[in-house]
Amino acid sequence: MSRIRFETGTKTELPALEPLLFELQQPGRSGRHVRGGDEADALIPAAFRRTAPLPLPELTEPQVVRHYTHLAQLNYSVDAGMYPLGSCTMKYNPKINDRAASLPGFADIHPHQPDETVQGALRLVHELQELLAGISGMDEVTLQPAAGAHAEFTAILMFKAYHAARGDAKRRRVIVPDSAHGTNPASAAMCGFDVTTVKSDARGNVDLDALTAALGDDVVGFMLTNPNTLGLFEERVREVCDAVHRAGGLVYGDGANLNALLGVARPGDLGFDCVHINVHKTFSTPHGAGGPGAGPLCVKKPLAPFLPVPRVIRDGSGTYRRETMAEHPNSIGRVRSYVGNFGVLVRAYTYIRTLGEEGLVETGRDAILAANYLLALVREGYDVAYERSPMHEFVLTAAKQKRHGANALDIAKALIDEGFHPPTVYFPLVVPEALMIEPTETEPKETLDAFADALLRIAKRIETDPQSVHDAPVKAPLRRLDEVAAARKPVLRYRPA
Amino acid sequence: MSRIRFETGTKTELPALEPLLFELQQPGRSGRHVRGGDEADALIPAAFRRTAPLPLPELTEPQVVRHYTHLAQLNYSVDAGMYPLGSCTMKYNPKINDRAASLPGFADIHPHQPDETVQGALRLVHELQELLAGISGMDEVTLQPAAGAHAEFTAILMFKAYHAARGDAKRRRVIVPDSAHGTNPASAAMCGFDVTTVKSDARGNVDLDALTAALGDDVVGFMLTNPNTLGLFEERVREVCDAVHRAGGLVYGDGANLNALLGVARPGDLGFDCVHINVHKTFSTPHGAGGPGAGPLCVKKPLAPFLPVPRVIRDGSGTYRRETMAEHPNSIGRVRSYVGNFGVLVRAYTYIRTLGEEGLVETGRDAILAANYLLALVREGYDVAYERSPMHEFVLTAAKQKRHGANALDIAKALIDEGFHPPTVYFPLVVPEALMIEPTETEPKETLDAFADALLRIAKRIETDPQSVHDAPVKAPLRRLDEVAAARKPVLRYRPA
Amino acid sequence: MGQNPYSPHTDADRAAMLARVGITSVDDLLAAIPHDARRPAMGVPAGMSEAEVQVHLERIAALDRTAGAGPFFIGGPVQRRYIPAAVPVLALRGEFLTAYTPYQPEVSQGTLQAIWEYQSLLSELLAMDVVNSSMYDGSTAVAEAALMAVRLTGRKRVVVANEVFSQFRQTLATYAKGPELEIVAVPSRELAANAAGAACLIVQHPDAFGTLVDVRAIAEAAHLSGGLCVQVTEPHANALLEPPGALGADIVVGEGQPLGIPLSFGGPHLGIMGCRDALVRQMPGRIVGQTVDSDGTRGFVNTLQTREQHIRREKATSNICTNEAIAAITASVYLSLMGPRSLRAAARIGVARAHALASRLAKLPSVTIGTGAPYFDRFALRTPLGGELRTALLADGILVGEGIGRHYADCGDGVTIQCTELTTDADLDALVGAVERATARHPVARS
Amino acid sequence: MGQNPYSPHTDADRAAMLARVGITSVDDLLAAIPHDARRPAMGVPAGMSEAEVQVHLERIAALDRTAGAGPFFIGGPVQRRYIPAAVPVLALRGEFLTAYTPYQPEVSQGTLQAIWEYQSLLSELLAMDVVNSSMYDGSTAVAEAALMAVRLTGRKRVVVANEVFSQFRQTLATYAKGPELEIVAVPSRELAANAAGAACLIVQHPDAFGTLVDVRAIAEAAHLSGGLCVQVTEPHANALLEPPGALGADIVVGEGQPLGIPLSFGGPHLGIMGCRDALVRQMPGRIVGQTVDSDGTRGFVNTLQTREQHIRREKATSNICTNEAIAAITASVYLSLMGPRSLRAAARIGVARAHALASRLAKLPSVTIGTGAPYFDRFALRTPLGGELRTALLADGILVGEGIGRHYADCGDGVTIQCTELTTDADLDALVGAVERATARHPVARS
Ligand SMILES: Cc1ncc(COP(=O)(O)O)c(C=O)c1O
Ligand SMILES: Cc1ncc(COP(=O)(O)O)c(C=O)c1O
Repeated sequence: MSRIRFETGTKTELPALEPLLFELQQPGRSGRHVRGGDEADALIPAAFRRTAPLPLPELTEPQVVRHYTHLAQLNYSVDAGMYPLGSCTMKYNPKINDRAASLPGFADIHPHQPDETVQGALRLVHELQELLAGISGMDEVTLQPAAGAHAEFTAILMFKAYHAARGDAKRRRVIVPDSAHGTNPASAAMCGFDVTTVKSDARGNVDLDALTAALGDDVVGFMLTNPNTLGLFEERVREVCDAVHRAGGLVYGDGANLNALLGVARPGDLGFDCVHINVHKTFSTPHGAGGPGAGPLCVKKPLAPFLPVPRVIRDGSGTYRRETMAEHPNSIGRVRSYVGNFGVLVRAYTYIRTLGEEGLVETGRDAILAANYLLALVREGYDVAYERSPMHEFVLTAAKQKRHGANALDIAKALIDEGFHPPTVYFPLVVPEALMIEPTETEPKETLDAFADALLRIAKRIETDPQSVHDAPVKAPLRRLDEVAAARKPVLRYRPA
Repeated sequence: MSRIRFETGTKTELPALEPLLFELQQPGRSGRHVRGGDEADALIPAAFRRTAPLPLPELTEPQVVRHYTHLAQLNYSVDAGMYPLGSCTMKYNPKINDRAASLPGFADIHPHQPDETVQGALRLVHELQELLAGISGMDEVTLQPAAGAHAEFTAILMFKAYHAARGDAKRRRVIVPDSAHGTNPASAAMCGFDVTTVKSDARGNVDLDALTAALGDDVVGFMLTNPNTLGLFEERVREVCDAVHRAGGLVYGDGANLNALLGVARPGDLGFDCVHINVHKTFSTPHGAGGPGAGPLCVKKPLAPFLPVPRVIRDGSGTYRRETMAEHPNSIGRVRSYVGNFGVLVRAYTYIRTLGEEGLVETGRDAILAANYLLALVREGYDVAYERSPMHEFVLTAAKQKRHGANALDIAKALIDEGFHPPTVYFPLVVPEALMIEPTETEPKETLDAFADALLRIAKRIETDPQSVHDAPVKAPLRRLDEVAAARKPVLRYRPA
Repeated sequence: MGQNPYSPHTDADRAAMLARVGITSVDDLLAAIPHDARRPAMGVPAGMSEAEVQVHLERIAALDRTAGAGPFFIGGPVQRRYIPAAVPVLALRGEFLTAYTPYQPEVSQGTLQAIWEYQSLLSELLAMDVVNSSMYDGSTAVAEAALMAVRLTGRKRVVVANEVFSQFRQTLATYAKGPELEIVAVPSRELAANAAGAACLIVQHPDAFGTLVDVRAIAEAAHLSGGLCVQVTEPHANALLEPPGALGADIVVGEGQPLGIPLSFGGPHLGIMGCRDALVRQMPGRIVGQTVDSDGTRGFVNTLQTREQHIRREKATSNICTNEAIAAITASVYLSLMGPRSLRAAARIGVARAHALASRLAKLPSVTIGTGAPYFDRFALRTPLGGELRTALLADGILVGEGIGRHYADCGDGVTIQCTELTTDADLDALVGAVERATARHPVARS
Repeated sequence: MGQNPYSPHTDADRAAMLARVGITSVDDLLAAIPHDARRPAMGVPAGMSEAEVQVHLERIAALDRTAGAGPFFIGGPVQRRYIPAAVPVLALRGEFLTAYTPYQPEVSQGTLQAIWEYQSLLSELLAMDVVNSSMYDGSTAVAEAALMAVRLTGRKRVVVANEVFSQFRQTLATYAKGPELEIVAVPSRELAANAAGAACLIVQHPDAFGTLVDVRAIAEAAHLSGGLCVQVTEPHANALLEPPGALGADIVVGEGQPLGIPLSFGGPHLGIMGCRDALVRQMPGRIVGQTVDSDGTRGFVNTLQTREQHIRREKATSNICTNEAIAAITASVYLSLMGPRSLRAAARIGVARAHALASRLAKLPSVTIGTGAPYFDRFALRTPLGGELRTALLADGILVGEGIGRHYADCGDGVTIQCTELTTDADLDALVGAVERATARHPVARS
């Protein structure tokens, strides 16, 4: 990352790290990536032709290359450093995964090709379904959802179909804990359901009494993250699931934290009816600056008839096929085009096959050990939200620091100056001034030590000179940004001055 | 580029931008890129087995990725900014060239494969030979030399063979102008010849009288760069060549500056007997932080029998073949393994076919225009070494600035702080305090303007506050380095403390 | 252990860490896990070396017939187009690819500026006020557009054209099950007549069969009845055709894959979604906005986040969190490299090839092309073989689009033929020859 | 104009630039060029778009049979080995690939540290004091080593083993023509006996046929007679075999391509060259050294430059300027990823496969393997077909090494068989079967 400008001589409207494409461009410039087809214009009736200007920037390839080279260098990334965002599992993204996804046999096949021409891709999809069933302890798997939230939506819609198929139309409520990720209630709402929130107890578990009180015959189901967003294993998970089941509801497993459970315990063995997997967390696929991910949904048998189509199956002769509504009349239908974020799934498959059973076991345990170790190092400087051994991540509260006049955001920004990406802050909502830290299993011990030192140094600074962290970051490409101004008068695109 | 550290928690022996691989490593760490083969140890007789330790660093892939990501960001590169090194033609390196070179049909073929299995590669080589013959105005071409200097050596050895074949054994001297690149005399010396240097005249040309005086029947040949290293077209090039030829010598063309001649004039039409081409300059192949390049050598008919083997030819049936000494008994032999730096040659071929005849013509003219334009902008601040219109590059002298107490090196370092890579300095040797500037045709006008502004700003600063540039650079990853200490007590590798 | 090749921990590291935690085994941390659920067998085969896994995957990949391996006329939402060499080199740099959502803008300006530029580029291309930073794919963008229209109008009836890509319509149908919307499917030409009471009319132009559609009339009808016009578009068409913003569309959606993103068997791709300024607070998805830092330097941040799930939870405009950011960055790199010139050329070549091909095919006996209406770069090819033509052509190594009858109601049968700038003359020759042979063999055709 | 797609200049730019220069045409700047030589026709075909050129090159490349397309036993100096996926991703980053020689160390620390680390890694691998930052390839490294020995000893006689790779020997012979050295070629076993008066003895271990050679004895003989020992090595062998520095070699050279660099039909590759500390001032090529900047921060610079042409001109140790820096960086990335474990594994698998294969082949009638001496990961395969076996196997789609008789004096005839970690069981089966068939067909073999 850099504050050093590579000078291009471009005038910018405001002082800037890097000009905009629109500032770099000049009419008349262009490369020659594609040319020809001039005869086409006459083939398009005048009434349809574009009359609006097409003010795309006109640039040469050298300019474009420099622009994105400069922009890239302004980013923090896993490839460059520790990225301990809680709930995000920013582990290392192996390069072999990317190479596998770019093999022509995977990257250059069209989803409309007939099954007989894509047997390799279908085989990979099918094998991955089986691997994920084994890892999650579930019976059947769809790889369609594009992300965790998409899987939540898919599952809750399947819950709806499941109840409907039983002739049970009165269920309109989905219950979520107060520590739940925002996607959980949002997904429930997208399925047309009301959301009831139940609080956590003093140990960071779901408050079983509150849950029991909330349950009833209008409940579709309960969405539970385990380990939850506090990094804590739900101590009475079976009782929780049983309670929901007794009320006729289904239990959704939010698998965002599956990294902690690899080889440790399977959601399918704990009482969940289904669980999603964020392969962009647990299975090392790159987050892509926000996406894509993939959110395979693993379900128990009773839910299987409702899985979305197309479903990839292997027939008796060993041939792979995509089956549609015709073969699966109870399916909720398609939740997107095609079989899933295939390029991401290839990466996840590659990772799972590389690690193998024992590697996955080691992963879960190392992730847990790293979090507990880091917590042991930093607890002398910070208050811990819940006094329990965490799984793969833990949540500190900067309540103590707040009293000195520095909050979680200040600590985050001060970490930037120490050479680290900050952890997740202000989530989960149940913890005031939350700092949610997930080191993952791929950070070396000395890096964990250095991160802890940095956090402790910051805690010390706050005790003696709380103001100093308000100025942070000073070593990043930019100082703190004015988010209020951005939202008050949104500038959401370039418009020529 | 950056002074911002990504913290890894690694201890370094000295304060450092980035730890060494050897500091990052820890015994017992490792990836699993390849495994197995344990049965091999028993197959190697004990007397041959390695007993020396093998202290290669033990690292995980994540650590390696971060290390090189950090290192990369410490570099200035053409992908990031203007790189106006005179004599180096740091034009943009198109990405399509790299992709072409990595096509499996080019990257995954072995040089020992039989001709019939590499007809594509041989066709490309043969076509490139013909293209370069046409571009240079020569008759035959070898693509073997790995770089310009290698081509010089190849050619001078061919000169030797040529004279020997004529039974003329007395020729032992190669003449070079005082402005010649260091490789020219060095290449002559490697061929066992003495070197005579002739001075340049007041217009920056070869001093024809001095040359004539130096010529004689012991002269192997004359090595001439045109445009020369002052960026000037040799005004009496034909007379120069004629004089050498009259003395029975041959004229070597150093084609490092061919970019200026594209579509402007061909060495083969000017009197040269051969010319090399630095495809890593003229034909846009990346310099690779120092290499590889490729130095095709284009020759006139009389020199053809002496070209190195293997030679790639196309037979009557349209089949391509590599011919060896058996077919070319007068060849000087092999100057390296195989047909050349093929991966580099694929890039050059791609570039030439992309630009086409008209694109090459435009290139030469744009390169010349850019240099003249830039010179026009900066001349108010600097003295020009020779008062003539340059071709594609020009040489300033910081003599004036020197009187204020700042030298060419100071100016170079001050340019770094302005966001530019410095030009070549202290070359050619005939110009005191030389600043040799080659903008190339791929820098936009606004970048040329900004570069000129920066140079002029520095000139102003030197007039008023010459000391200020002694501190430069202050914005680069490092301040000035102690080169004297490096040479006095060389530390050429890691040794554990 | 040493089973996970990406783990840095030596046994000594682990021992030191355990000691610091004050335990002797990770098991000591797992007391909360039900006994019978501990240490499950997962049934995953033993791990491999990288070299082994590479060989394994190469073998699986070799079972697929790549698009580039022979004549290829499949298209629709996902198109085989030329991807400039610089696109992956730049967009897939580790600094972009391995970053998270830019929650910390000071160290994420690369991502944020690139995505803001994506929003800007797409806004220009579509002549729309604002474009968000991506949806999962074209199909979910269509579905979310319908939900957005429902929120904006308070109506629960959505009218969609039959000629919208079948995957998009089917996804819409699934999403409609949540809020229990009424989805009415009609031919494009009947959309306007069905505007009454509709939250939106969803029209695709060019439609699934390449046909050009009069969007203006449909938008007017929607607006007259107080509804919105949602236009499904595809990127390259906008280089030559009047863009959605100029046709009266209120919301524009589409599949962005043709903008430099590999086919990848259908994903990850790029859901494009844009709307008029006035509607932006109901738009789903992340949006990047411009601002300044405390030194006054320009910078970018995620903005209008009160629409999003992490702030508004069940009241959010959508549940979307992880999106397709790297695809948006890829599309930006693609568009900045192509510029208006190469983009137009790519679009034009597809159009020109499609028309050249269609006119050759039309000369064959018992072959019908399209509907007679003007079309863009693909068309419906109807023969007596119907959708079965696909199988016949596959035997000749030629891939053509999906059978129409199977996927589209009231559109007849046949196959869709897509041309792009990668369609070659040899491909055209191959297809014309093969269609001639296939129809000649067919009894109905011969009679 | 707009003919060069990488040129940023619009006609308006050009006009403004011309005006500033004070001319109306670039021709005004070209007065010095002889009239009849101006504006030559070059015969280059018209330019193409990137999409066109890509298709054009794909077609040419498709004419080649790739190494990965079937059983492959070619090797020698250039070896088909597994390249970890991270190698090109890191080494070919634009910041490395498009930088020049690090003349300005303040803005080139990425290159300089990476190359210094290369020097260090290779020094460790070879147990040599110092390794330079690269030569063109293995062959020129051998030739330059001989020249270096000549400079160091003042002798003009160079003795080289017949079993040194033929390309290396032939290049040496060419280079010897400059200073008119006497090159004496003898079998390895006779090197020691020919030490008298020699500047150096050049031995390869393992040799061209994989045979292990007693380098110690040869080095001793060289030293006794006041000459130097030059060992030709190959990278992977050093993971298992005693390295040159421990065997008494004074100069070590070799081809570095197996360290993560693609085959690329023979180049660009990597010339490895190292020597003892005492000899470094006669070593050719660039060398990076460690130092500090004015703040005391560690940094790296090109050093000992007084050996080089740009300073010493005709007195330089070599004419080399542009070298193979990116290949050296690639090798560093490769070695740091592989580490000692994977490097040893790769070497071991080659050895194990070669021996497994040899013992199967040896069971065939009329097949001879090697010389009886121990060998590493390749061996000479001799049959009654001699070098012609190569052609016979090609018909079965199997590629094996060059015919020995054609390239090596006094080594008999046959072909060389190389195994690496990419050689599969199926490859072994294919070769054994094909050799059996080929020899059975052959009249001499049958008799
Ligand atoms: C606990 C939890 N649930 C759900 C999600 C949503 O997953 P996605 O971003 O893949 O949609 C996340 C993502 O951050 C999460 O942390
Ligand atoms: C004028 C001149 N001649 C020769 C050379 C040597 O070429 P190479 O570095 O390709 O060996 C150079 C390289 O800088 C040069 O500028």
